[in-house]
Amino acid sequence: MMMRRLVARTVLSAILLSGTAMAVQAAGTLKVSVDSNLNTLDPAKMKGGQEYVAAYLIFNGLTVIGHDMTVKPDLAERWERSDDLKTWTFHLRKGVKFHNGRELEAEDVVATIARIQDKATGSTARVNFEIVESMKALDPLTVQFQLKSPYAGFAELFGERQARIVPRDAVDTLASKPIGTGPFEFVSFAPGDRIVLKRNPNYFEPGLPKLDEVIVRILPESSAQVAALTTGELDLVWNLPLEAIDKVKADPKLKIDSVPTSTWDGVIMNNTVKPFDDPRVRKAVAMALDKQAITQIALFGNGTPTHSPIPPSHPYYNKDLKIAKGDPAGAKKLLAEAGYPNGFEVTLHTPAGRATRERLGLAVRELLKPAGITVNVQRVPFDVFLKDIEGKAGFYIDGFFSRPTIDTSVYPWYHSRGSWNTALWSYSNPKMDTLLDGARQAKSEDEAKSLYTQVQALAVEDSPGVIPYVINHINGLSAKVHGFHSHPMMFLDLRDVSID
Amino acid sequence: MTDATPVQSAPSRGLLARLPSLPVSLIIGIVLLAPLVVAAVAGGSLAPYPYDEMNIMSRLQPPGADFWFGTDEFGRDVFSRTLVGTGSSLVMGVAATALSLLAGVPLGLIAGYKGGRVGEAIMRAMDVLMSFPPILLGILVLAVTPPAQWKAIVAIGIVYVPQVVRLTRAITLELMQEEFITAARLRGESAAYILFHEILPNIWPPLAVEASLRVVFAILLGASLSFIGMGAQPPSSDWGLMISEARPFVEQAPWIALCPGFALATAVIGINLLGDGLRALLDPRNTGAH
Amino acid sequence: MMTAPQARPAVSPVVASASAPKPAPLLDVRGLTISYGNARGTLRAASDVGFAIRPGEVMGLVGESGSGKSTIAMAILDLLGGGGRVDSGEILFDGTDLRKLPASERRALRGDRIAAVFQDPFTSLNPALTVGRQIAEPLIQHKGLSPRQAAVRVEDLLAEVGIRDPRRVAAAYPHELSGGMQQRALIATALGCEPKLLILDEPTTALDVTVEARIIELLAKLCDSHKLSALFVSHNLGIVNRICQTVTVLYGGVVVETGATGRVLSRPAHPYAKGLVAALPRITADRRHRLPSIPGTVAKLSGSPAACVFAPRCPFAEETCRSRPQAMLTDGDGDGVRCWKADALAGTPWPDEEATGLRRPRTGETAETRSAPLVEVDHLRKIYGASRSILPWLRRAGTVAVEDVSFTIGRGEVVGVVGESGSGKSTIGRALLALTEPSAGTVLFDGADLTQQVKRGDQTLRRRAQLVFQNSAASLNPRKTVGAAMDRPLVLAGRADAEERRKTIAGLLTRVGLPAAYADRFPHELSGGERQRVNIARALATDPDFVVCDEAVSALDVSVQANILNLLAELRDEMGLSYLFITHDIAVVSHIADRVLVVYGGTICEEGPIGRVLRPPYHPYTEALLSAVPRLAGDGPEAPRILLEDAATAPGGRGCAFAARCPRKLGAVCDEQAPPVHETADGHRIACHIPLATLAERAAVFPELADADALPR
Amino acid sequence: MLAYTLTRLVYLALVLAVMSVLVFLVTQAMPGDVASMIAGQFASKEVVDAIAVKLGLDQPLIVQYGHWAAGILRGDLGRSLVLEQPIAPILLEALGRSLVLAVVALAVVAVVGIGLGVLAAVRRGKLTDQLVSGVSYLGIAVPDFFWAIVLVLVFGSYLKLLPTGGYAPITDGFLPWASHLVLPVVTLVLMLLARIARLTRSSMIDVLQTNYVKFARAKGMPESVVILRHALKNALLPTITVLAIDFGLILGGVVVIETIFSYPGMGRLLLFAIQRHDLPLIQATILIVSAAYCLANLTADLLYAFVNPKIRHGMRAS
Repeated sequence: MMMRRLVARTVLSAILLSGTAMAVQAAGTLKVSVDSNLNTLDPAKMKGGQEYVAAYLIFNGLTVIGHDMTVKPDLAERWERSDDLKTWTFHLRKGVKFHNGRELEAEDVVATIARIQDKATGSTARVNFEIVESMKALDPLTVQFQLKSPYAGFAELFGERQARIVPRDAVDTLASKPIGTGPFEFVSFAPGDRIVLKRNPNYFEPGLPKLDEVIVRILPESSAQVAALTTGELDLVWNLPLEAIDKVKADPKLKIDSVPTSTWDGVIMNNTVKPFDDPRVRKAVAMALDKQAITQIALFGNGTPTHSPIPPSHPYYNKDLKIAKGDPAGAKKLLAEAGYPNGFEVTLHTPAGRATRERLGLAVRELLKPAGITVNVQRVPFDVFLKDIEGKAGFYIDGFFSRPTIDTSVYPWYHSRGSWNTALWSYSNPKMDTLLDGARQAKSEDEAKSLYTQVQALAVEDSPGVIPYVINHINGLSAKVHGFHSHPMMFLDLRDVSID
Repeated sequence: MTDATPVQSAPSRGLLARLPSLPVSLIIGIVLLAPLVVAAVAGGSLAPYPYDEMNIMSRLQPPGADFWFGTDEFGRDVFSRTLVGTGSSLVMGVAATALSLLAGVPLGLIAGYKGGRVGEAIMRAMDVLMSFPPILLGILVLAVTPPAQWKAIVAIGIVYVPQVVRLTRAITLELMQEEFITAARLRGESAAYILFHEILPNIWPPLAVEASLRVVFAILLGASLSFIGMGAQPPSSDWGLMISEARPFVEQAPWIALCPGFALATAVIGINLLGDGLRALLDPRNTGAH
Repeated sequence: MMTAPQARPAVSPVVASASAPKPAPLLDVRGLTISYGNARGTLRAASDVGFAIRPGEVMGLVGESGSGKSTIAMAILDLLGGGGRVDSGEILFDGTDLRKLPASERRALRGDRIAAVFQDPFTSLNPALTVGRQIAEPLIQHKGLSPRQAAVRVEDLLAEVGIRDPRRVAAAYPHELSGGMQQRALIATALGCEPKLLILDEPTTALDVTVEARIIELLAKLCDSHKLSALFVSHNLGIVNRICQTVTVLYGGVVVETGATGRVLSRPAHPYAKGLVAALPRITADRRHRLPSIPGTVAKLSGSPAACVFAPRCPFAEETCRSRPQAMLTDGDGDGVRCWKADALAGTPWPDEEATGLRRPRTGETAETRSAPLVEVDHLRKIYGASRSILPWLRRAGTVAVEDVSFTIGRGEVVGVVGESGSGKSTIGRALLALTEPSAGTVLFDGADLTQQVKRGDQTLRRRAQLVFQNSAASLNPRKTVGAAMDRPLVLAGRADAEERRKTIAGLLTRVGLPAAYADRFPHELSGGERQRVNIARALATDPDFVVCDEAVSALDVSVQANILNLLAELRDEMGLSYLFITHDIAVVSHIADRVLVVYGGTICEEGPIGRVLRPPYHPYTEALLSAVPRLAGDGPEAPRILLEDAATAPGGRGCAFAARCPRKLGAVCDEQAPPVHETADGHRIACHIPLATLAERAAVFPELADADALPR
Repeated sequence: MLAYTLTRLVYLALVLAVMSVLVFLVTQAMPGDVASMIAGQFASKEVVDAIAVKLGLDQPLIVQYGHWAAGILRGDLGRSLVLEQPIAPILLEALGRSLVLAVVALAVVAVVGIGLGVLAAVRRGKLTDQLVSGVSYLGIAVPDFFWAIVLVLVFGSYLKLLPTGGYAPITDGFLPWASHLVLPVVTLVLMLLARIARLTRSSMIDVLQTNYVKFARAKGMPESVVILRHALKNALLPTITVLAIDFGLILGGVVVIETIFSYPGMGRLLLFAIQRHDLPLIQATILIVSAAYCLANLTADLLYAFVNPKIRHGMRAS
């Protein structure tokens, strides 16, 4: 009887105090949330931001894109390139060990890249490495690549998310039991629930990481994430939902950390599909869209209007071009010239479950109305979106993460042979091709800057699609968390982080 | 047995004249539903603003003089949206129920009347359908094609076919035992005549009650499907979709969710009461007393 | 002995009567008025009811449905439900007015001092509890026995009510017992706390005749041995005659007559009681005569009666009867009657309709004189629930409903089928109408196989065979008017002219004694008797040759039953109809049938002209059935009753179906071999192992039939 | 009883077999395909084809079905194409979490719902009855997701008393585990309570009007005995059925509630599988969900039969 009462009381107090009780954990444990389930822990196959979070905690690349967006050594402590920009030699850091205790060797790098190149792997990074003619391990700590054509940004490619170096003898179990060289070791993964990671005691950067344990909780509901952050159940909300920013700011126990990125959303018009095959129509759409208003609607102002994937924070950004203010009258005129005096009706597809893109779609619908374009918004499940919409439909909303270099951010979309271009909006202008090819081999920053300035002007003039903004990457965290900096590539860098 | 005071027949008197003796729940139900039906029919013209008109300057406004129930994250008027959404939500319930009745009643009649292999086949098919949990069946149907509201209606309709078939069959079987059916067989009536002239009229009262409950379930299931993105599509102001879209803002702007939530509750309570009232009205045991 | 009409206190001061010093009544009900109320108004169920039951006395409370008899019983138990309430009156039990006691004290009396047994044993026992536990409950509650002590007492009680295997029955669930056993269990429950008063509410109505006889026997024995008083509520005058010392007759919630059973049933004083006694079909009655009947239907009251409640149906009614309520007139013996003309009518019997020229006497024309039989049943066999599943454990041989039955029905002949529930009698009727397909054997109707014709979709022949149902309410579609229900057969018969059909319907309604205007009424607007008339009219609409009457009068009150029986007889005479008359009531059959089949367990035990079947030699089952027929005082001496055991197992197997319950069972031969058929003169056949001569030695159950050749043939 | 159970099991197996074919065909008919899903945005046709070959998606449907069905019969539910893990452990884990939710929620619903229903029936027409009716109306009138949102708002955001999402394994300790269950359970209870209470009430009212209850009263049994021993046991039969079916429903995943509370049960697993177009996972999940649902229905019927002595004994005959 006593016992039963005791238990009852315990349960009651547990329920009432759980908010604070939740915080009782190992001192060095950081609880992070991501907003969507992870499909895989195999870096080569990763496609979503929440997966890259895991990739950067568990793995390393040969190089890494730093917080300043420049390339830095990672597993490779240094590298050389031939003058023709076609032979690249990387020297690996000595004594780096995988989580299973084996030392990293050059053969692992070769195997990793070969695997990415294999079509059956289905890695989205494959196109990046198509440029590789051959590769070989010169010795256990040296690996050399021969390129098909000169490429100045090859080292940056190893900072790409999928190009994480994996142990060549454990590739088959990467998806569920990943082994890397990163600051944290994999402990467990419960799909839909959480990933548990622990400190890698053999991590090659001395004194890092500071945390003992990282728990990545999967919490798709933004309200649940924020509530958990306020109750202390979470220490950090990665990619904080925009609508929660004010609330987190208002809470003295919480703080916001944000950074501009070159991650963008776009209004995609298929240049081969009527009526968007007419540049005047595309131009009219671009004219009618007030980018400032769209940034407000879709991002609640947490982003910056831009012309192309080159962010306004970047030195190459074309400051002389004007951001479109929304001119429905002008758009109407252009439409009339193109043969649509009464406008037209069109279906705009948006991927379901991506809130900003859905808001962008609805904003486009409203802003095009005064220009005489009737837009029907159709939400599509993401798998259907990938299969039937992307690259096929005439009019849809899409978006892309920041790339490590300006070249990788622009070339694939705007060059007529660019990998994304052919499958996105099929834009083709020889002038643009010349500009982009030139920029690839530019010998100086100034030359590159001048070329990219022209690229932006042409992108606005031709409007293969409308890129209204680049997004700020925002994290919400507890005031107890120290040493955290949001990364412009949206990586979750926890090496320096500690918690009270 | 020998009942000397014949009970006045329920259907033989005018509805209006019997108003005082109607079940209270029926009257309350009608009172609750009437404005919703008006909204469903004339929603757009009654709304103070177009349901999809955005206004960035006045987003997330609390309820006030300009916007009676506030605005959402696009600055759209929540009241107007709720009003216009009435049609979508009610149509979803009514159309899906109608569909399940349309498919279920004939199947149930045949299964009950024919019995044997045909009946067995129908019932086993229904068993298979019924072994899917309702929302799962809805999701499955919708997963085959891109979501749209009419597909949600079809999905919900299909989900409820087995229940309608089972009920119809059960009543039919019961009626088949009735002697007036035997009498019809004895005078040489055709199966069609017996089904449609003898059995069907007696099935309607329980079916009407069942249908009113089905409408409730259909509305809620429809809202649930819209909620998980498989029903009505934005910028439609279906209530379930509205509540779903309001989730991220529920703390800053609870009115976006509350307004359609209350509308939904009113509709469901209204129909429930209507069903209860109907049951009381049509139940032969309750002639007179309720 | 009775005085002139004048207002007198309603309750007779029986106790104060000096002429016959009697013990104070155990139960004395005075001025009890009960009404049921709902939103539509009130219905008076009992008005100023008074009666008394002395210690050791069993009083019958009789009346037809709606007379308020059960309501009064429930009021005594304080179990009025459904909006019923006692408006006024006293219920004195052992001198204490129960109505003045708090509810908890009344509850403490229930089951302890006052115990009850209800009509339907099937529903009175809780299906989820063992029988033993249910019997033990009041013992534990009222007598404070421990469950263990109670269990011992339960077995004693079960043994006392004649259950041979008390331990097994105590551990059984209600559905595992037969109806008779269930009713015994209920009686055992009632007896448990040794009550002073038993309330028996139609305790045998739901049971088969042979079971009923045994239960009545048991109750009579128990009341006698335990010196119990009882209130016996029943509609069955014969049963009341058997068990009650006094009887109170109710009509429309009003006591119309009370007195010693023998006197009331042999010399009823009130016109209603006269009619009730007269309308009862009797085996011994001259079946060439119509049954006397009471016209009209039972009245219902909403307030205090303003006139004699029976006046609208009373053939002796005068203007006075309709203008003022009647007072109870009592004499010193406790006899009372609520009719100012009672003395004047003392010698007047209920009017015989033939005498008043309302009905034609039946012509003595015989059916068998005509040509070939209309219906020929040859080795009919019907098995229900047989299953040939692919799953071995689902394969079932099925239940035999009808086992190898052969008989014929001549044109214009009425063949009765008598049997208890489960005897297969209804199945025979349905097979004859092609409503169920025989498992084996053939049914020829007018020389053609009806089943095959219907299967082929040919409905013409079928329309010549119709059915009148037991449940007059269920046999009419509640959503169709009477006219619409009768219109369809005419349409199907190809009668295109709507006006002509309307006339035909009016004619048919008139023929069955209903106003033609009834065509526009809905079934629920009619009384039970009227609905049964509509049923008959509808059956006639197809112009049939043959009608199966399946318990067609069983659900009707006695006064109405007589009406319908008369109508059926008339129709047969006028239209030359043949009937298959299915019933459990051998008295009813004897009144209408030319020939009788006695069925048991799906087989025919005895068959023959009614006059032969009612006289020895009897099949043992027929003999038991006949001996179980209750009789009124004055109908002649009661024969010794043959009481059958409760059926332990369902009939079936190779032997005689009746073997398990047969009081004259010879031995293993009865179980193992099908009985041989003895045939005597006039097509009288008996299927029994006992030699005919031995059977013929038995005394007649109705000796008056044996000598007086009251029956033709 | 045994024969009945056997028959029902055979039916169940047949239903599941038919369903497996259906599920297989329907999933095949889904737009989008797993190979392009794995290949990602703008993969070329060769890449997609290569993946398809690797996964065996190029084989005829009947062969694919055969492999799949044979695997299931061996207890092998296959591998998730997206998660690249065997499905069985993932599914079992999700099923276990759904089971926890189902058991806790139904325990609360059963106790509270039956209690309220009996109370309302006994006090029929009185204030208590109307209160119970009113509360139960509220429960069914407002959709579960609305309740969920309100609960998150009140307990998570304003009061900060309870975690509003996720799941804590029991290994984290009892308190975190229990506290994560509170809100989803309360939502489920609100959703299911009304039906149970109303059903119990109406069947209780029916039973209270039966002859055996009248007879129990005629035996002088106190009202508490009449209600609890005589009436309740019989009145509970339909309630038990509905409870068991609800159990199957929760076990099969309450998609909406699991979504709002980020509860990693069967519902979210299924939604995940559908969104990622992971056919083997979809098929396995649907099959298991349906099997759980069917089993719950079967259990309901068997329980009904077992509690009801009339059916328990009479089963062979029917």
